[in-house]
Amino acid sequence: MNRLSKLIVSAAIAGLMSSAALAADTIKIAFVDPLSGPFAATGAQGLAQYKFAADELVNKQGGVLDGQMFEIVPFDNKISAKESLIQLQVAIDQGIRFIVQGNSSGVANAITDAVKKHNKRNPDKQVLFLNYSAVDPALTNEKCNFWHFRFDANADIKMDALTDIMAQDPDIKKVYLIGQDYSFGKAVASAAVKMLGEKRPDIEIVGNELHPIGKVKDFTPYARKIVASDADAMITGNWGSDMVGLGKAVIEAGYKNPIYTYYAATDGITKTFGEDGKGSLRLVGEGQLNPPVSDRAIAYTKAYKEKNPDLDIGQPRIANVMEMLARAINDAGSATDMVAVANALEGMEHDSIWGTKVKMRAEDHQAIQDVHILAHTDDGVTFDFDNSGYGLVAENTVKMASADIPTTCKMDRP
Amino acid sequence: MSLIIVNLLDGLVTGLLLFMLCSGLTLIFSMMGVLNFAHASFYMLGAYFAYQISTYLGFWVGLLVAPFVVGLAGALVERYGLRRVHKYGHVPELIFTFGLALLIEELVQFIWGKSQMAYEQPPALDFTAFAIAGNAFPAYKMFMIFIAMGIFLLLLYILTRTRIGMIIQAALSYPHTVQNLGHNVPLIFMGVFGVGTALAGLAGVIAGPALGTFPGMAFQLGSIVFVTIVIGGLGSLWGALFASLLIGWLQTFAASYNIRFADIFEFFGFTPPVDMANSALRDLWTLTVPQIGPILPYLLMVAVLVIRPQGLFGRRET
Amino acid sequence: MNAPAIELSGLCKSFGTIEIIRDVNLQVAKGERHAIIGPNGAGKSTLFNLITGKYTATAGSVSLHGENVQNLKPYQINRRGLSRSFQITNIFPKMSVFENIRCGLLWSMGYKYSFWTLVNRQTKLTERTDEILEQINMTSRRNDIAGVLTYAEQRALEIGITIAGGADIVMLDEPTAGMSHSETDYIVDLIRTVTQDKTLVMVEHDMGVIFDLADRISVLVYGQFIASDTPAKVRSNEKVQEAYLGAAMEAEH
Amino acid sequence: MSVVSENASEATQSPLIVWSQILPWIMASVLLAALPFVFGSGSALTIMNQMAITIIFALAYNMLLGQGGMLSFGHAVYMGLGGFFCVHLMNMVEYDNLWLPLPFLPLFGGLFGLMFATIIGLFSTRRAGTVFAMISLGVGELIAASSIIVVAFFGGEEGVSGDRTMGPTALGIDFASQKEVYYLTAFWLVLSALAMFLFSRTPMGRIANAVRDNEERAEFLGYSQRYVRLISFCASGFFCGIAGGLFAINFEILTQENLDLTSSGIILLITFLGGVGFFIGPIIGAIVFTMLQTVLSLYTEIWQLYLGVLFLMTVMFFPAGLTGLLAMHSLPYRLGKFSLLLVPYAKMALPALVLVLSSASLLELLFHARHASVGENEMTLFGITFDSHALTPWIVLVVLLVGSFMIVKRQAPSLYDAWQSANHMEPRS
Repeated sequence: MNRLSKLIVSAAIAGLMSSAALAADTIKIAFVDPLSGPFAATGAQGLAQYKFAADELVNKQGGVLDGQMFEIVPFDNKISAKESLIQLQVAIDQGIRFIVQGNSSGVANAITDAVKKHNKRNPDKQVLFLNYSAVDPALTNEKCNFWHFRFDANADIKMDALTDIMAQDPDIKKVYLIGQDYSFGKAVASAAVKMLGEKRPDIEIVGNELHPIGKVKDFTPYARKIVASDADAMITGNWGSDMVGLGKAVIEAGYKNPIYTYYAATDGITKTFGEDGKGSLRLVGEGQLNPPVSDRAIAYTKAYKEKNPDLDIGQPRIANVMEMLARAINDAGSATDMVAVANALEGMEHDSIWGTKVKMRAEDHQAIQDVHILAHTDDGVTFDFDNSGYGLVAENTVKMASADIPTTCKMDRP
Repeated sequence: MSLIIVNLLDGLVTGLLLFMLCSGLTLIFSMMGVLNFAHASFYMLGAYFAYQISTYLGFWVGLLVAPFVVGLAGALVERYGLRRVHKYGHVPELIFTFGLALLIEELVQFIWGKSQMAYEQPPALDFTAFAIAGNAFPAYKMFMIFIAMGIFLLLLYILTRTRIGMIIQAALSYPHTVQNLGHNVPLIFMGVFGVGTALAGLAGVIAGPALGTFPGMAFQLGSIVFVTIVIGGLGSLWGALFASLLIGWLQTFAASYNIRFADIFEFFGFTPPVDMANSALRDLWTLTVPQIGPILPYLLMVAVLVIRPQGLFGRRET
Repeated sequence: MNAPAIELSGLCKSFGTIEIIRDVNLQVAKGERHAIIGPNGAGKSTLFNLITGKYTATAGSVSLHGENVQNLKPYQINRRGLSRSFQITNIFPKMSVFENIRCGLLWSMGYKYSFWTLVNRQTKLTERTDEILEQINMTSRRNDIAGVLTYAEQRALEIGITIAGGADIVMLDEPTAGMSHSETDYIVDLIRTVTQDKTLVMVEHDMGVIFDLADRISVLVYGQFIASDTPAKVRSNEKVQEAYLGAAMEAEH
Repeated sequence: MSVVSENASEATQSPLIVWSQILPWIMASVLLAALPFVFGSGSALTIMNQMAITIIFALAYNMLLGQGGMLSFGHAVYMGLGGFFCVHLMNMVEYDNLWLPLPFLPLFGGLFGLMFATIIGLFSTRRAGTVFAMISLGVGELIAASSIIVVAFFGGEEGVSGDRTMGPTALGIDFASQKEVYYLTAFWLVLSALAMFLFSRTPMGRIANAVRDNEERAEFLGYSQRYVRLISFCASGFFCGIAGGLFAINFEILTQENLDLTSSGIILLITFLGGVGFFIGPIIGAIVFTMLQTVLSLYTEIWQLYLGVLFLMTVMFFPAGLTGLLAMHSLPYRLGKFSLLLVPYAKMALPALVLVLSSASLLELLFHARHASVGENEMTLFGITFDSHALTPWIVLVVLLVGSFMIVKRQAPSLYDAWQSANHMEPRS
């Protein structure tokens, strides 16, 4: 009997939740990313940027279509594939048709797969997946699908840009590759080997290794090897505490040359590196905050920092996601016909607030844009990170990086 | 050769740090029979408290004060939480500490947020002590070694030269008899738990700047502490020391040398699959030792438990 | 088959450097009620644990019905027809009295590890359990949780569990320890009824109980038997008087 | 109090059908069949499926912890491995023309879980207690770590995904809709739960309890404690594998998180929260936990903090779990004195509710004040929107908190007295 009543109570709550009324005057966008657990900091940063971008770039401009506003609805996926799929289902039930997600390529893979199946099985309730951060190249190559759009440069594009810049530096003779032992770490390493081999066959790869992800407490032994190898530069795809641990250990062990990274800023990382990272730490990525590209960018960033003094614009592309989605909805004339919106997004060329042109390549739904090499420093920093005085300053720029690199994507169009 | 010396030193730092956690855990387990799952959480609290104190009063005050605060927190947890659960038996006690670990992580995030804290080593120690073949050995690591050694000697002194040490030693060997000696057992329990957690806190205070201060730091270290004392033998301080150093060096050396599994397999006469990309065993063939370094302790523990369930130095059946 | 029920030859056991059992030889005939007595620390419980497979001997051998059971596990020895009780009450405190007895029956009634039959459907099992409950006078406590029984009841239950499996050798470790006189009488009667036609080996301190029950008595002092004979002869044995009985009498009165 | 002997009273006679035993199962089945007509939305079905899977997993876990007394810290691997195996089977159905109707898939997951549990159990069940717990932790960590290394089987970080609709269909059911999957899951739930329930009533199940309570005694009754533990362990592995297979069908993807220590820890938490001493304990635990995880997290970011507090409170005050709390009321009910409790409960209900809600609100307020964006001072709690930086809400909440605490404290003795008299048994005549 207890079992019965328990079931009824719980089911009643489930019903409450699913019958949540949906207002027709807003266009809801589901933000599916970690808001609790170890990666919650990154998720919270993304959410704040989305809310700000939706308000500032869309709603204050009068919204889309006949004045419909964007509303960001957060869903905590706890960086778990399973939870993401549950929350995706909840979002779809609430009538949400746009899904944004970025943290973890594993989750992105699960979502893109689920969205594909959902759209096939429920043609009347199709949804779009706007991926703003997951950079696994497969998502726009062998695993590409019509409903997925990527706004960040993928790992291969970033490596292409990075190796372009490195190839121009004659002082680099030995390179050390180290990364986390999973798909992204492996993708970075193999892309680096391949591209350096093409562009600068004379560069010697003095180390190429993977370490278990999130399990190394002390990176000193790795740092010793890197110092002992006499590398002129090192490349790592590490993020989170693996990035901090590795970076600090290497610098502490006496390494002075550049450390090229993908993710080594904000979320306390910039502050933690501080003075130590100056001169060696470099990021490859899109979006140039320093020096500011335009008054509009300055105003936007300033307004954001006023609203969120403890947060940073760590993912500048989020502004592009909002602006481009708004344009696509207007072009399509509908926020419910996903095929039309997707078709409008395909091939769209957009002038970003960050000064670059962003082209959503139609063949694979990969955004092509300028990619920068950004130095961690306190010189010439208008907008710092973590309120530390340190920030990222663009050193080099590769215009429309990898625009000519082919994709293996064979897109199935409805 | 010079790299081996550097590795030995690095491994010593890791091992001694581990020992500071293990010694407290061993004390608690020996006296109270509780495997404190939240031990690493007190280590994390140590780092966060010290960080908070250091932002106002500097590193050195944090170093002195934070372990006491952690120990006090530990004593309170014992007094108002663990003692209540004690009567239900060991499994609920273990599960209590398991829940406590979850709660502490949530509380830390609630208070300090989810980002990495900028907890830094003091400027006075921010220099290179010496360098061996280009590999710098930071002064802070020397400092860590000294502190850990100091704690070890202090523990040794207390355990072998003082009356309270005698009681504790008696409890290590004969856990049931101490109660009969007329000692205030609840007070001793509270004290031991406090001291044990304070040791963990101290480890956190000095490890925070070196290994990072973030909400995941307890989880990262949590189970490895168990593994260490299980390998060493539950209830054995010398076993804890031996296992800590063993694991410190094991992990350091495993990460330092890129031994490929393919070489090992070929040494034993296996031939690599012709079509590597499609072989079901491709992952094994491309594996290197650093990739599996951090899981070696678990492998070691399972092996030890299967062969010698009481651990390397343990006398008691668990 | 005239092999003795239990035969110990040259049995030794040391813990570290301390010898607890030193070259013990003993034969217990089928159907005999044999008591082992001795001062505290003489090694009686150790001897029990050696016979029942809890400890392995350092040297010597243990045979049951002529079969060497050295190095067998307790459960294997039990399956060869030996059952025991413990000095400290050893029952299943969270289960009902009925279930305690039933657990004692499961193996002997051939259920082994089966997970395809439901215990409640086994009429014979239930009947047999109730018979034993009747035998130990605990039918009225049938559905009570064993942990809430009185001490004497728990001891009786333990004897019930011990004999439930129908073992032909029953070993009882101080069955009356810590009991009042009336309780002791109750247990002695119980032992007498339930061990009819069985071989009984018991350790006991209460001399009354021993002289009441035992056919033969062995006296263990410092890990060695100093006498092994009928109660009357043991009582009059000078060595026993000197080494043990006198001291024991003094200590107990 | 914590463990109630399961069939003390019902073992008297054994007619073929005991309605009092069968009725709950029939009712549960009818309820499960009816639920989608009430909660038919995709997310409700997804959550119910998730619940059903967790229930099977938690019941299987409790075969170890509750029935067998073995504390495992790495039990997710058996469910995870069963799930991975099933996804691979699903892909073989899709690409290699393997003929395997989807409804049978969980069985194969179970068999794989059983196989793996047998391998591990052969050495891990040799001892109980801490040694077993630590080996389970070590094995769990090893499998979780190798799941990233051995990409061929585990698919690395992305995991392995499949498509459940590619198998042979019957009666036009291709399992594309959530509802079809729900009924499949519900069928397996009833089947597995029934099987596990009956297992506890077999000689093996009873002796597993005996070994849990007193392994030495069981050994002297002819049972090898090691085999008993091994068989329990294997049976548990089998049902974990079934849960894994259902997971594969529901989510069509398995990733590393299905194996990791967090998942293993969660199932321990669920089982203990529900109550390890009762068969329905894990069921209640799984339902409550899934609701907290999927629903509460929609409303608050600090749901894990509440979960942690709830869990610790349970361990400290109700070690028999939520079910134990309910079971405590069976004595007053049987004594016919339940009515004695109604008034004190009613008096306590409101202040207790206010106490809980106001402390939660204070936490939310604190959290909002600390972590929300500047200018976003507005927050909404229970439909009331207010400024988290103003003094009023703080004062209101503190007053509510202190006030309700005082009332609760004042009511406590009378509740305690009522409880005592409701549980007071008349001396036996």
